[in-house]
Amino acid sequence: MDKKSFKGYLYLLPSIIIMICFTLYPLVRAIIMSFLGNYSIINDGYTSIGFENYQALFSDPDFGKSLLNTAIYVICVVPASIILSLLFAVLINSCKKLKALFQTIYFLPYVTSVIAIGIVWRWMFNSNYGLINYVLSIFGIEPIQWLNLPEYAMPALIIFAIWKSMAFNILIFLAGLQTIPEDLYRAARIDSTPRFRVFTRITVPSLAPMIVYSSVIGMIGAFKVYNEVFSLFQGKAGPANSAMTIVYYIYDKFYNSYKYGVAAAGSVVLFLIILALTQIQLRVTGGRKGKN
Amino acid sequence: GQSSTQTPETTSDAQVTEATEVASDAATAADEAAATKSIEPTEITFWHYMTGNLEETLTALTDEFNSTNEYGITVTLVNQGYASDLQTKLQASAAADALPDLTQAYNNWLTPYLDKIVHLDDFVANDFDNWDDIVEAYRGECSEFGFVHAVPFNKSTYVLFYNKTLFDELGIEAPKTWADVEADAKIVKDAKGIAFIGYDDSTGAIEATLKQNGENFVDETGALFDTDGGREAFEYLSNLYSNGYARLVGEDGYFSNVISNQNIASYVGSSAGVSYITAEGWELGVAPLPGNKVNAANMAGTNIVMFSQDTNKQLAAWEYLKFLTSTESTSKWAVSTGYLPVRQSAYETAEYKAYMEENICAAACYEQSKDFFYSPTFDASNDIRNSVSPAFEQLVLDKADAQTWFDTILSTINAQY
Amino acid sequence: MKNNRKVVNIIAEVLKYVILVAGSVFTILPFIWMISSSLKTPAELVQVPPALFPEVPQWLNYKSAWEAAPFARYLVNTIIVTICTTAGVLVTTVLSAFAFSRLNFPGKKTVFSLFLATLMIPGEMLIITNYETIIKLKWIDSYRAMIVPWISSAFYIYLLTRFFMQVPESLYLAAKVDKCSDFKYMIKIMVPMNKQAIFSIAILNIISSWNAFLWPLLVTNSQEMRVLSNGLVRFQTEAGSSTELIMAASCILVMPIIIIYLFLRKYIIEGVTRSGLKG
Amino acid sequence: MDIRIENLTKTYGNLNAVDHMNLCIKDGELVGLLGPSGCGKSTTLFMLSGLTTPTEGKIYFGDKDVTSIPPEDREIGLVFQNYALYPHMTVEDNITFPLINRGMKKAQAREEAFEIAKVVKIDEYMKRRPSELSGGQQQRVAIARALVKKPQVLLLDEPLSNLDAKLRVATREEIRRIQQEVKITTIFVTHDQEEAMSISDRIAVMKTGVLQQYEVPQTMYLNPANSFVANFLGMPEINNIEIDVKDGVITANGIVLRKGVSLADGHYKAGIRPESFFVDDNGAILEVNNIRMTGRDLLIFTKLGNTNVRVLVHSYMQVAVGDKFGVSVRDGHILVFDDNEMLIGRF
Amino acid sequence: MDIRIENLTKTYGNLNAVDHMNLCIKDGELVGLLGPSGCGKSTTLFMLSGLTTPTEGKIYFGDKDVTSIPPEDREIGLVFQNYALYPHMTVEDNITFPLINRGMKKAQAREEAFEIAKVVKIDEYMKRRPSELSGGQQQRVAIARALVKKPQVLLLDEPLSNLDAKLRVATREEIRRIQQEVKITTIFVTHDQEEAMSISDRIAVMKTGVLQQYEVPQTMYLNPANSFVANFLGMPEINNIEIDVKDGVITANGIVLRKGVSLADGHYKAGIRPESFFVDDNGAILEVNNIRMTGRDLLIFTKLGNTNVRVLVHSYMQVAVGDKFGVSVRDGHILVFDDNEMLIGRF
Ligand SMILES: Nc1ncnc2c1ncn2[C@@H]1O[C@H](COP(=O)(O)OP(=O)(O)OP(=O)(O)O)[C@@H](O)[C@H]1O
Ligand SMILES: Nc1ncnc2c1ncn2[C@@H]1O[C@H](COP(=O)(O)OP(=O)(O)OP(=O)(O)O)[C@@H](O)[C@H]1O
Ligand SMILES: [Mg+2]
Ligand SMILES: [Mg+2]
Repeated sequence: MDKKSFKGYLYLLPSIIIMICFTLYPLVRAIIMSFLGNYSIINDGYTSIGFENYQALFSDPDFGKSLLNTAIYVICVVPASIILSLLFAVLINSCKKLKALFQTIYFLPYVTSVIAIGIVWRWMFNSNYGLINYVLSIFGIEPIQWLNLPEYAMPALIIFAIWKSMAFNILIFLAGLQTIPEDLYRAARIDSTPRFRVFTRITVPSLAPMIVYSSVIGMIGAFKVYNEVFSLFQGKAGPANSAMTIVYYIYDKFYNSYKYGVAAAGSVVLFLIILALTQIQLRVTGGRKGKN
Repeated sequence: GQSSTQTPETTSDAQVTEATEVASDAATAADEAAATKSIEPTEITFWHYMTGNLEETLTALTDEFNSTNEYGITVTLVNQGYASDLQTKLQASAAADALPDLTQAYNNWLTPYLDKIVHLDDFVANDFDNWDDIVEAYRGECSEFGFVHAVPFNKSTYVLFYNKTLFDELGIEAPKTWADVEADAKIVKDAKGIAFIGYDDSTGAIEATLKQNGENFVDETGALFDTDGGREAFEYLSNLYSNGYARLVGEDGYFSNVISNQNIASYVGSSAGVSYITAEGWELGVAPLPGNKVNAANMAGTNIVMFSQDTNKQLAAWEYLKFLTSTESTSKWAVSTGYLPVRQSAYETAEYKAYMEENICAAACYEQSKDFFYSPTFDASNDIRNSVSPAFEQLVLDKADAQTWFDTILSTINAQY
Repeated sequence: MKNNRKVVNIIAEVLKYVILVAGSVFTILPFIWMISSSLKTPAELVQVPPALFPEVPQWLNYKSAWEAAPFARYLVNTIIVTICTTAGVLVTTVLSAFAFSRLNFPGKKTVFSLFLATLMIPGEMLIITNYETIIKLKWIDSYRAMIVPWISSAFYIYLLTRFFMQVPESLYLAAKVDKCSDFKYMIKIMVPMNKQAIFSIAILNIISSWNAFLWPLLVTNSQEMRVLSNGLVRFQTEAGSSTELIMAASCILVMPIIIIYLFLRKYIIEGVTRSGLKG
Repeated sequence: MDIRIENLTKTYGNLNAVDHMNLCIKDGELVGLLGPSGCGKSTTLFMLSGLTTPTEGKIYFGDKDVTSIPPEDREIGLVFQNYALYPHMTVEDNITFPLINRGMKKAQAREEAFEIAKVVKIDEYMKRRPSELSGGQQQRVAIARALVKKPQVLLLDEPLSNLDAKLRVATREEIRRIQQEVKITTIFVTHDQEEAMSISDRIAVMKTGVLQQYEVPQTMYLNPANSFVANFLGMPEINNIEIDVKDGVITANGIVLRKGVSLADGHYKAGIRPESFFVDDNGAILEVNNIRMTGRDLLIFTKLGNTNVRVLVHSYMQVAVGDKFGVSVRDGHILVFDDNEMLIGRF
Repeated sequence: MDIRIENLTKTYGNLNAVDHMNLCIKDGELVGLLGPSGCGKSTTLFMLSGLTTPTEGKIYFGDKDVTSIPPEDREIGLVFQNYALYPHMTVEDNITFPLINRGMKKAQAREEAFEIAKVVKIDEYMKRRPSELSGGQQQRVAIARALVKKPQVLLLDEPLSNLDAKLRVATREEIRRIQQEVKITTIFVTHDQEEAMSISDRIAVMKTGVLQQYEVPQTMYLNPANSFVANFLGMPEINNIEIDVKDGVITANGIVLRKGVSLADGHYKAGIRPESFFVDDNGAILEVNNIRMTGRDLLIFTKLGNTNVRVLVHSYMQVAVGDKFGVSVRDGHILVFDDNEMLIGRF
């Protein structure tokens, strides 16, 4: 096999070229930027080299708040979304006749314009005539000021985000479900396996690669949450910035405050956090990866 | 951030030096223009974010210029999406050295690349029809970086929109002073249980309130309102909110939606937003902002900035700018878009007068045009805007007292330098 | 006891459909809302409480939306960009995923981690640098600029690698014995066996490139090069927006995707078989 | 549990994989299901297990019509032809899986799994994944998984095909033992007739979906219902010859095979098993064309007139190609068939 | 093409799946590879095919060291134990796949595929997917796929395990024919000794990764190198007994089995195949404990002293449980082993 050992790179070549030009190069530039004081992207000027940006970052209470919010967001959204998506994917997959219909319906949110989604969810969360408060009122719960009060901004965002990420996960899981050999289900039926156990012991382990994928990608995506905030709170970070997330912070620093260095430092911090967590995640889940 | 306070001066010094060099180039071009006035046919790109009716009007004006100018200048309009998209694209283009010849821009977009802007002082001095005719506040805004960096274009102001039907019913008039506001608000609150007033732009509200009390908000040295007048202003705001006379827009997004549904009696918003108010079953009234010691009203909207490096193009672009800011063009623009004319003389044209007759909003704007002020732009100004608004919201939600208002806003601002 | 089980099964079945239908309603609500809003008058849009359906459908909204911008031209551009990008993505993704899942080469793990790492930086940070690159390449205002940077995605590569790793090793071995080159194995075995996953990637990419907004706006300057999503902003200003027109335009924007989705889905799913492998 | 199959049919497209099958299996019996590849054996088992819905017909377990009862409620054990092990579980988990499904405690399940694993000799592999096992080891895991739950009905689809002869015998004996101990009604698909013969209470032979004969093994061997069964059973294969009967004398290509039979004169098809011949110097004299050693026997290829015939003799007989030797057919070992290939008599 | 295996070893963890194996196969020979389940047969084939890299040792095809040559360059045909058919391709595509990979025209490939499909009798299923075939049909597709390319080396891993006896014989004959026609060096893993015996030029027997004996079939059967081989070959299994030799007389539990042998006095292990006995009224008198019919033979369970012994007799012998009968052992059929279980003589 030795003589072919570099053949793999031939296959990777197109991707690698694109990646280097359009991801790695800007990434490296961003990392460098983060160490330059008062860097200006316009003329590449800077006044110092060092950790100034990082100091600025960590002394900014807004950044701390955005870190905390993002952490809460990730912890709530990723597992919930995966569990729900898995459930729905399996339910859809088990329908014989209406499968195609459900599959299409559950996919629709993914194609629907972000603006529409934002508007509808704002309506659903509306304190006076929103659907959610209406449902809650059936259970005798007082109307909640989802979008008006800081303490409900994150919960609202999280609910919205779980819903929004489900279409993607369902799509992936449905694709994954098709690769599970029918025989396993046959064997499970013969073994009189209760439905739930079929789910936990056959479906979930067989889908493990997709679940790992979804959780890794979901986590990366959740850490980078920005659009959801933007569309739910109409371009703001929630009442009194209560739903400020890291990328929102970075974006703001970059495009509105022109603090390129600080924004870059924020990105690097974010990058490192995600890197560390995905590594842990892959270690943990990779341990029980079985080959065919 | 505290740590970054030391260094910016060095950069801006450097920028100023460079900018001066560019300025001398421009001066030559302008001198030439005055002397010879020969311009080669050329194409000028103009980036904007105007859409719909605004874009149509702009296109019509530009077509007119393209077909009538004697030099064979063609101006190409390029729509660059939303204002924020244009901002991003300008920033990227500045970095890539690919700026357009002309663009719409807010002053606060420009700080990172001030040195790329063509200085227009000489053009204004040598080849402009009565610069003083331009509304004073606009002129000030267009030269706040120490040189004339832009000419005003789509300008608007903050006015008070109110539910005239409701006012009439309760027998109140549009408030002229803070005291009126408080009095009217009590009546409305007692009668209808709804808030009286709201502000689309909360930082702007603080700034205007201070101005109305004869105080200033901030400049590049820091907050300026640590005075008795300043405290009074916050007392006023604090009272409005804690008494429920004023409210936040919250989930409705824009007060135009709130007033459309008659959930508020009046609000302060941009005159450009009048078309988004749906007055069904009630009548809309527009009034100048109420004042206290003095009257003062925020203005809004962009100016046009020039980046062309080529002398000929600069001359050509200047021809276009002169055209756009002419009395005739600006009144045409104003009439069909609802923006404000940039020239005092435009208010006097028959065309615009007729327009004001039937357009209450324009009339209100005109009425307060002498009271316009603009927000100064400096390194921390964006951060101040961005951090004051959430702080404002938090204060409202906390029903904070005047002292807390004052302290919080002050410390929030000081943290940005 | 068995009867109990039967009852439980029936209840489970019913419950399943109840959940699915409830979920469906919840899921398509935005979609329905989008359509119904596109047919409302401005007054109906802000009405309290909101009505799910307009009293009189305002079909004119569509006309206005369509005429607000040269959408026909935008459509052509969008199609060109979407097709090229998606084709490119599929090619690079299949190639890379295959390399990562079946080939051995030094540094594989490192390269893979690097690919994954590129996903972890917020894209907002990269845009300006990439714009500069496009300017330096003199690609501004061209299809290339809109396509090339997007024809490779670590996101999809990672996904497909996962799927490829699911294919039993024994098929790879069988193919090798059958004198099948790696490349051919990829084309003839891996790709057809993972049709469903590749379809998913295609559809995900079609959607994202169809909806791409900021990048096309940045790298183009002329109306002739703009794409559909750029047309959507025409109904919004700083001071407010014409929601009904935005919604109409959004519908115009997503309809082709839904049609493509339904079409591709039918075509591709039909070909999918479960593997009847021993062991 | 008795099993009764009535008119069972499964159609794929226009192919009847199983064609109006009727069968009764008594409680605790072990039935060997035999037939050529593709004759519908697996399909029959799949229908019995409930995994495949019959196109037509009914299945009764005891008195109960189970035709529309799902597999999980049928209390069956099934060894799949392709094993269908759970690839992500260890051998132990694979085996304990059905037990834990029935709510057995983990510890006890593990114990039982270990017991059964010892029976099929895979106890040392309990912690491995199926992919780390050899083919035969996987198959044994599949057997263990089916046996461990001591089902009411056990369906085995070629469960021993990948085992070596010794293990095969040992395993089938164990299956037989457990089956008899627990009285599990069992259907055992195999392509190995010797296997079927040696452990089955009864044998069912199928051909292209149609049940040909259902009998006690020895009877079926000696008394096949038709030419197909005669041909199918027995290895080396039966010799198919054409015979003429005249005045009670059976001749094949003019060579006399038997005298004094009571059969109408005429031309018939007949079958004689290779081992039905015995060396007899007074018999027909044939020439050795070829010899093949098959373990303990010698298979002699020769010609009866111009019909090729295989004769089986003990391997200690010393013969060489070209030698002549005399043979006769044992009494009652000439199977005579009618035009429809049905057996009409043994002479 | 000659195949030479030198010191071939494959280690999984601390298990030697194949252990320092040495083997030479002559060009065009067919070697049967036998051994208990899990002894390393598949592993050996995988190493020969290049799909598994040996931990140690070398493989030569002809004079060429192919140890590190990838499978696609080895010109081999391989039938996998689990078939490994391409599930998304029709039978036809599966079979033509290797041909088209070598650049053959589609039309011609199809023709050749059809030819070979006819040989293994799957020509009517050409348009089906593997999942629509029975187990045996799938296996035949796998055989067709390996044969169709007429490889230089053919490796078959239990290729007939799911076929019924008749088809099995027919198919193996066809494999043998093609193999001899094209002179393909072939290794044939099977658990069926009769099969191995009947078509192999030589047989290799393995045990837990170690090659035990490599010999011509008949020789191996009659002259096993050790007790393991003796036990492994032959069905029903050989009888393992303990014998005492005193003054040239072999006794087992006091019963005289042979006289006048030249073997040192002592206690030995010995093996006697069930069919090595013959009915001899002058021989030892034994009692029938049990009888089992195995097709054409009767297997009698009896006791030689207190050692259980199986004796095979022709099925026409009339015996019943409890009957007594006399047997002797054929000359040279008592296999005597030393303490290391190696054969020391046949008496
Ligand atoms: N991937 C693996 N990891 C660990 N052990 C393995 C692996 N593959 C095979 N083995 C072990 O190696 C030994 C030899 O396996 P191999 O598949 O060669 O046996 P085999 O002779 O083909 O058996 P069978 O007749 O059952 O197919 C077995 O004990 C098996 O458990
Ligand atoms: N899903 C299917 N679609 C079409 N035909 C099928 C399908 N499954 C099986 N068949 C056909 O039905 C017939 C019976 O198949 P079955 O699997 O029952 O055979 P079998 O007796 O088990 O054979 P084997 O001994 O080879 O396993 C075969 O001819 C097969 O090709
Ligand atoms: Mg079968
Ligand atoms: Mg094997």
